[in-house]
Amino acid sequence: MDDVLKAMIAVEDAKVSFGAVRALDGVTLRVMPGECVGLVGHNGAGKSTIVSVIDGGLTPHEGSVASDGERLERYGINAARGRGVRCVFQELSLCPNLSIVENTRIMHRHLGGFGWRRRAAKIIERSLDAVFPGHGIDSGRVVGDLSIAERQMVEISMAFSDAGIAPRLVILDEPTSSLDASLARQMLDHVRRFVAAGGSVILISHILHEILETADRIIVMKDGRVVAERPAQQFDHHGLVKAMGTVAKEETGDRPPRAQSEAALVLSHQTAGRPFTARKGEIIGLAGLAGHGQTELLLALHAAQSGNWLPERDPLVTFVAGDRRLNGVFELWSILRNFSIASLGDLSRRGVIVPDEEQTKGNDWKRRIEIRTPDMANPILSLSGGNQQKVLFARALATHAPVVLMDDPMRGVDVGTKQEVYAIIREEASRGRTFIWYSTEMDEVRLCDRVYVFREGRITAELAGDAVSEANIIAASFEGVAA
Amino acid sequence: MTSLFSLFGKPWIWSWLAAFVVWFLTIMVTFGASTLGLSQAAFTFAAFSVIVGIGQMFVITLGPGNIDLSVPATMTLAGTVALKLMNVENGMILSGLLVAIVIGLVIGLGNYVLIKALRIPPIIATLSVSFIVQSAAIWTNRGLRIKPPSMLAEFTTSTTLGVPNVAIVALVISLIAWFLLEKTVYGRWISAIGQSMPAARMAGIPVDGTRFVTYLFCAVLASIAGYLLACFSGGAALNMGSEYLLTSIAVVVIGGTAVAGGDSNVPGIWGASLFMFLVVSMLNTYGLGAGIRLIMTGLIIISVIMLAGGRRVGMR
Amino acid sequence: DTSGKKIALSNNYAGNSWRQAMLTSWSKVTGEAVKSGVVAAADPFTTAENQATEQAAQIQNMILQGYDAIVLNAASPTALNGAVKEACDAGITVVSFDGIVTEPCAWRIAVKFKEMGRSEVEYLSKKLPEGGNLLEIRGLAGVFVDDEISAGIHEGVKQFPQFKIVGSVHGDWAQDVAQKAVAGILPSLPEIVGVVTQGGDGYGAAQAIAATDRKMPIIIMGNREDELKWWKEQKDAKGYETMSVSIAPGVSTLAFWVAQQILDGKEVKKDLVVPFLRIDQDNLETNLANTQAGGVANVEYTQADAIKVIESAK
Amino acid sequence: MTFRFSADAMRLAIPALSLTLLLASVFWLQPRAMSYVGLNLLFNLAVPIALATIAQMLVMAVNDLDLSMGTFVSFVACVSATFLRDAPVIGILILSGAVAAYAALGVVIHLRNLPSIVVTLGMSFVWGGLAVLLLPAPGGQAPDWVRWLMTVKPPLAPMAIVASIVIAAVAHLLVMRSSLGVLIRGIGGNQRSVERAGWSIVAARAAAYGLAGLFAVLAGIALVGLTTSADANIALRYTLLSIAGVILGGGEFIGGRVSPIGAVIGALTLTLAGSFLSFLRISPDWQIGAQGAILIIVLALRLMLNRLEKREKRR
Ligand SMILES: Nc1ncnc2c1ncn2[C@@H]1O[C@H](COP(=O)(O)OP(=O)(O)OP(=O)(O)O)[C@@H](O)[C@H]1O
Ligand SMILES: Nc1ncnc2c1ncn2[C@@H]1O[C@H](COP(=O)(O)OP(=O)(O)OP(=O)(O)O)[C@@H](O)[C@H]1O
Ligand SMILES: [Mg+2]
Ligand SMILES: [Mg+2]
Repeated sequence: MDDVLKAMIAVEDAKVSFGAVRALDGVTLRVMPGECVGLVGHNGAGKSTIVSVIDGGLTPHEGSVASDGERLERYGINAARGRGVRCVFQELSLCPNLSIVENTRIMHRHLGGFGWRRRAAKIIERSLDAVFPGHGIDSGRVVGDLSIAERQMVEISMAFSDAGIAPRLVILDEPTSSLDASLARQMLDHVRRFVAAGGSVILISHILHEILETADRIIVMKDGRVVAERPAQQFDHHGLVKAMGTVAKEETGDRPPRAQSEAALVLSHQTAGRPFTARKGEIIGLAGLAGHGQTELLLALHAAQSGNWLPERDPLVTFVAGDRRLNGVFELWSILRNFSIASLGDLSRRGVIVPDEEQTKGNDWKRRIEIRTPDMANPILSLSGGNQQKVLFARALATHAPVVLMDDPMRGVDVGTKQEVYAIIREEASRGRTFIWYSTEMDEVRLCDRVYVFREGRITAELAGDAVSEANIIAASFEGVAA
Repeated sequence: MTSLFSLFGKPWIWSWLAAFVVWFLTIMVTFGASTLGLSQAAFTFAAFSVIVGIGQMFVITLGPGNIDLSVPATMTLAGTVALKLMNVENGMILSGLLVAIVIGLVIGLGNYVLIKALRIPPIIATLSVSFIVQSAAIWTNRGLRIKPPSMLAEFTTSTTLGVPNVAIVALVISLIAWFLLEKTVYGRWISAIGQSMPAARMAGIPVDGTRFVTYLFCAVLASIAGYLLACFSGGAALNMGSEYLLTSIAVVVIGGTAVAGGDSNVPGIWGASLFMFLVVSMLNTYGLGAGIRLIMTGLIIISVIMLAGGRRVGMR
Repeated sequence: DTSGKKIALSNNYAGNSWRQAMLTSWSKVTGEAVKSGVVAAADPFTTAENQATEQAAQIQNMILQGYDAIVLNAASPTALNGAVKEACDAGITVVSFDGIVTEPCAWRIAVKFKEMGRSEVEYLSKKLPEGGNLLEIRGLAGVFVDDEISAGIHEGVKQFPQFKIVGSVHGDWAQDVAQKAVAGILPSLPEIVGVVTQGGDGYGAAQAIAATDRKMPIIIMGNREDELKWWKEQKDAKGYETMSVSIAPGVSTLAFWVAQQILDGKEVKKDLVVPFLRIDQDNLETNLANTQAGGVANVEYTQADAIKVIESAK
Repeated sequence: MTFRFSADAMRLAIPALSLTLLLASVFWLQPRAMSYVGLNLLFNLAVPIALATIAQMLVMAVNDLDLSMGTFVSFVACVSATFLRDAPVIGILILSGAVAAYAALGVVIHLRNLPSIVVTLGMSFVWGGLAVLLLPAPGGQAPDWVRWLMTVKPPLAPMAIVASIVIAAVAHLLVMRSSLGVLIRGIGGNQRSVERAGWSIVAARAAAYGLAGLFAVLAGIALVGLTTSADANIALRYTLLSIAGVILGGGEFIGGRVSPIGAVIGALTLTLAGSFLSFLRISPDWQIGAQGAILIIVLALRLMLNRLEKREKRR
């Protein structure tokens, strides 16, 4: 109880769901003054969600937030900021059309009044100098003109800047994803200084050594729950990974060793790094840290193989989207129409759709991939996320395109369904289909015959057969990163 | 009961309901004596709005920002050139129609070339094209009103079994449009593009080809409407299409087609076209002035969008 | 001597046959005047859109271009006053016609639009002494000419109270719009004996009425060739009688000569009146024969005509 | 530190360059324009257009589009030529009400997530109807102080130039320098992050629309000052002119990338383009088409320069 009184922020038993997705399933978390808490967990574990709860952007459906021993009833963004809570979000959250100074103005609501520009410039420059000495960023520049790394530096400095209300808790959600090693070092050093001066930090990162050496205490999340919480010294790299549940899981689906090299080449592509090739019947994995060029390669492969002007009778590639909202579902349509859109060529005669064939094929796949709906005519949005994803799978598999591109397609798909889909993929591959599969999940990558590892937009390694292992992939992903 | 309820879920029902109410209010002035006359007139004039409205609907279905402002100029040019070419000879009727269609194709091509090659927003691209087309219409015959061939004039102004011939033409075009939208691959494609262009690309739809064909289709429908209207009103005038700029957009919006794209419906266009004609007739019948008429039109458009829309992220 | 003078025509709209005829007359008459050295130049300018703001800019450009006189068909009787004043201040002669301006420094060649409207009702009172119901077709809402003619018509109805206006629609001076508006209101109207119009809309009304089984009322026409032709057909078939009245597009040439006379140093009154061009049952054929197919009945003026008009105003 | 063009400076350089080019060719065609009176004549009708362009720009800054600008300015002109002269108090009340209506539109569009294009299309009928009710026939008269303001002859530079500079300066201060301006542009740039910083988006959008209404009101008053009287259709063209002006001035439809100085330059360019065309003495038949051609040419130029800018950035 003592802890609660002293805690800079204390979240009790927070529950948050987005529709059917339980993003947080009763999370209790405390951050003390003068402490850096490391937060780790697999993709979709709920890390960003708990961040939103702490920074006031999201009100938990159950549970409470307390600060300095006082339970906060009407906790919102402004209350959080008033208490000195600052956040660096996972995705870029500066206004690209504004200058750095103007962004500073947006971030600090109370900075107004005559001469704010001068003051804002001073504030952000002081902070930039403190966090990244020798940064060389002119505060008058427009954010859109900055490189990704510079933007991230500005965002981090923005969070540590002091415009009247001093920052007391700074939340860093994957802050180093675009920084090189020396800049990351500078930032982590600043975190230590900030903590030493009595501030609190929550540090989220998939780069485990950063967490291990910077955090005082490490919290491991899995599926919306906290599964482990210990002082940092009690963890080592292996222990952390184990706690995250990645290794502990049993070997899913043994990959029968297959000789592939003699199969016909179906696709090749020149990239910045090693050349990319795909053979008939192969399952090819694209691995590496998220956002290092895997999706771009898939988009490029798709663009190179599909026409924009004329309909193609026999497309070579088909695509399973991972970002359902952006380039997956057609929200106004029924499940059936969402399913059939990519294979209309086969379901029509002279451009006229044959409804019976569409219906039959739809029901066929509904059964085959177990889309849980009473009627394929229901709107697509009536399905749970996982089921929507199954429809996208069915859409791609129902075409006769020999190559299937998959852009991290298992987001939000539950374990049972995953196993079903894995089985289908293996079966289709054995019939000669090629799968090119970007995944952020190690289990899935290990299902592949061959894996390309990406770093900073280029292919840095190619692993095949038994070399496809977690250790090798991680090693290749971090190649060139000084620890 | 449930079928009645589901009827109210249809986006087009509101325009039909509104048209019916206005129709009823208008015929009640003469205690029903004007029923036949008013209905015939309504279907006759709605026909033109329906034809241009369908073209505009296809374009709007393509998604946020897609709109064709060259419709009025296209109507004028097609009408002027076709009538000049036919020169009151019945034998030239088909050639006239063909020329009108070719004009539509050329203008549609121009529109899409500007949109695609210069990346100009459709609203500005089609506006620029419309200025040039308008000049071309002036240049071709300096506004002289040439009469349509007698057979064509006769056809456009008479009725078959009490139904105006132009309404029959519009009905046929509507059926074709409905068939295209509901039954063909092309219809699926434009709807998909309107809902999400990236998703449509990833689903393997030839996005540029589809959009191009749609702009062509809109311009061709506008030119056919211009051809018919010129024959119906006894000659092409240089200001012939100007009315149809706002009308073509308004009937689409009031008809329940989503302005954010992806969702279109043909029956709504009819309801809205009838409504737009009848509301003017009603306000004229009740002796209300132009000012009130305009204000009511505006308020109706806003109310319809408030009733029907507001659920999806709109076009900004 | 005006052989060194330059005259410009500022026109706000080219989108109908009347304006096109006006421009054609202008080119024809001034072309000859330029060739024979009466004036140095007579250039026509039309704005892209029918907007007073654009025309004001156009007039300002003409000031810069150094024209000695501007002949003006104005988009608005008042909204150009600012630009016209500037032209006057720059020593430029401004002659407005058809769409006249109220700025006192400009000359006005006015058509008595009010009288035109009134005369329509007067004509009807002669043809139909016992009176009856009338349908009024108006022009474009918010425009000066529309208001004037309509006021004249209402004045006429007051003068001949046996008539009653039972319906009024806006036809925007366009056949197709008039046709649509008339067709919409017609079913709800009682029997009508006459249609009073503003020009450019009579044929549309006739088409709309012909589509019903009503008896054809007397439709006042507006001198368009298609109207006259229809009238002729009806006249030959069943002795249909009406009259047609409008302002002749050639009035632009009168304005040109007036401007030339002013530049020549003649004393000219600021307000001149031109008669509207009226076609009656007996001179229908001659007028029709003189009218270009698809055009408007027209009169072009000579320098002598202009001098006569100027003299008679004194 | 090396000097380098920021995107903002580039955005401004392109329109300024095209204005200079156009002005040079106008001077060449018509040397008389190169004088105090000449400049005033060339540019004074650009003043209301510039104000309307700023209004449109404010709406575009929050990623919306106003299709009722022209009818609204016409309506304001009608009010100014009638009430504002005869009963100033009522006139001011009506105009304040109109500005409030604009702010309310912003709120409704945001709260109900409506497409701004359709709502403002509807409003264009409403404003047009009100204008026709107010002035069924052209007429009214500009208040004397407005007339004085628009015909004043300041020393050194003509009114049109001084007014353009003042408008550009005020709008620049408001949109580019003030906190409110930053907030409004921030919404266009990244609404989510502005929201996360604790701002009320609804209030900011209402402010953007309200300010747009205010500038549009000023445009109407300025217009009446130049024309001396009003009619219901007087400014219909301003809708498209204002959009084109913003685009020409380097603004963009989305992303909150706008430039007030550029917008004023854009308005001046459009006005000058009209004069240029009339000095060229194009055949009357093609005078309308030439306007379309000029729009296309200028936008094509913009695309070319954008490409250059991108290449510059990649280096
Ligand atoms: N706005 C939202 N709507 C619906 N579902 C959401 C939303 N935001 C998050 N989720 C879901 O909530 C779960 C937790 O997401 P969260 O972003 O917290 O994960 P995370 O731990 O930050 O993952 P990552 O490491 O990939 O950033 C995920 O399943 C995600 O899909
Ligand atoms: N808005 C809705 N309208 C109609 N039916 C719905 C809606 N939301 C969910 N359902 C239905 O309720 C059922 C259960 O949905 P739920 O999202 O819990 O799926 P689930 O069993 O958890 O599957 P998944 O593994 O995909 O998450 C499904 O059949 C779904 O179609
Ligand atoms: Mg579920
Ligand atoms: Mg996250």
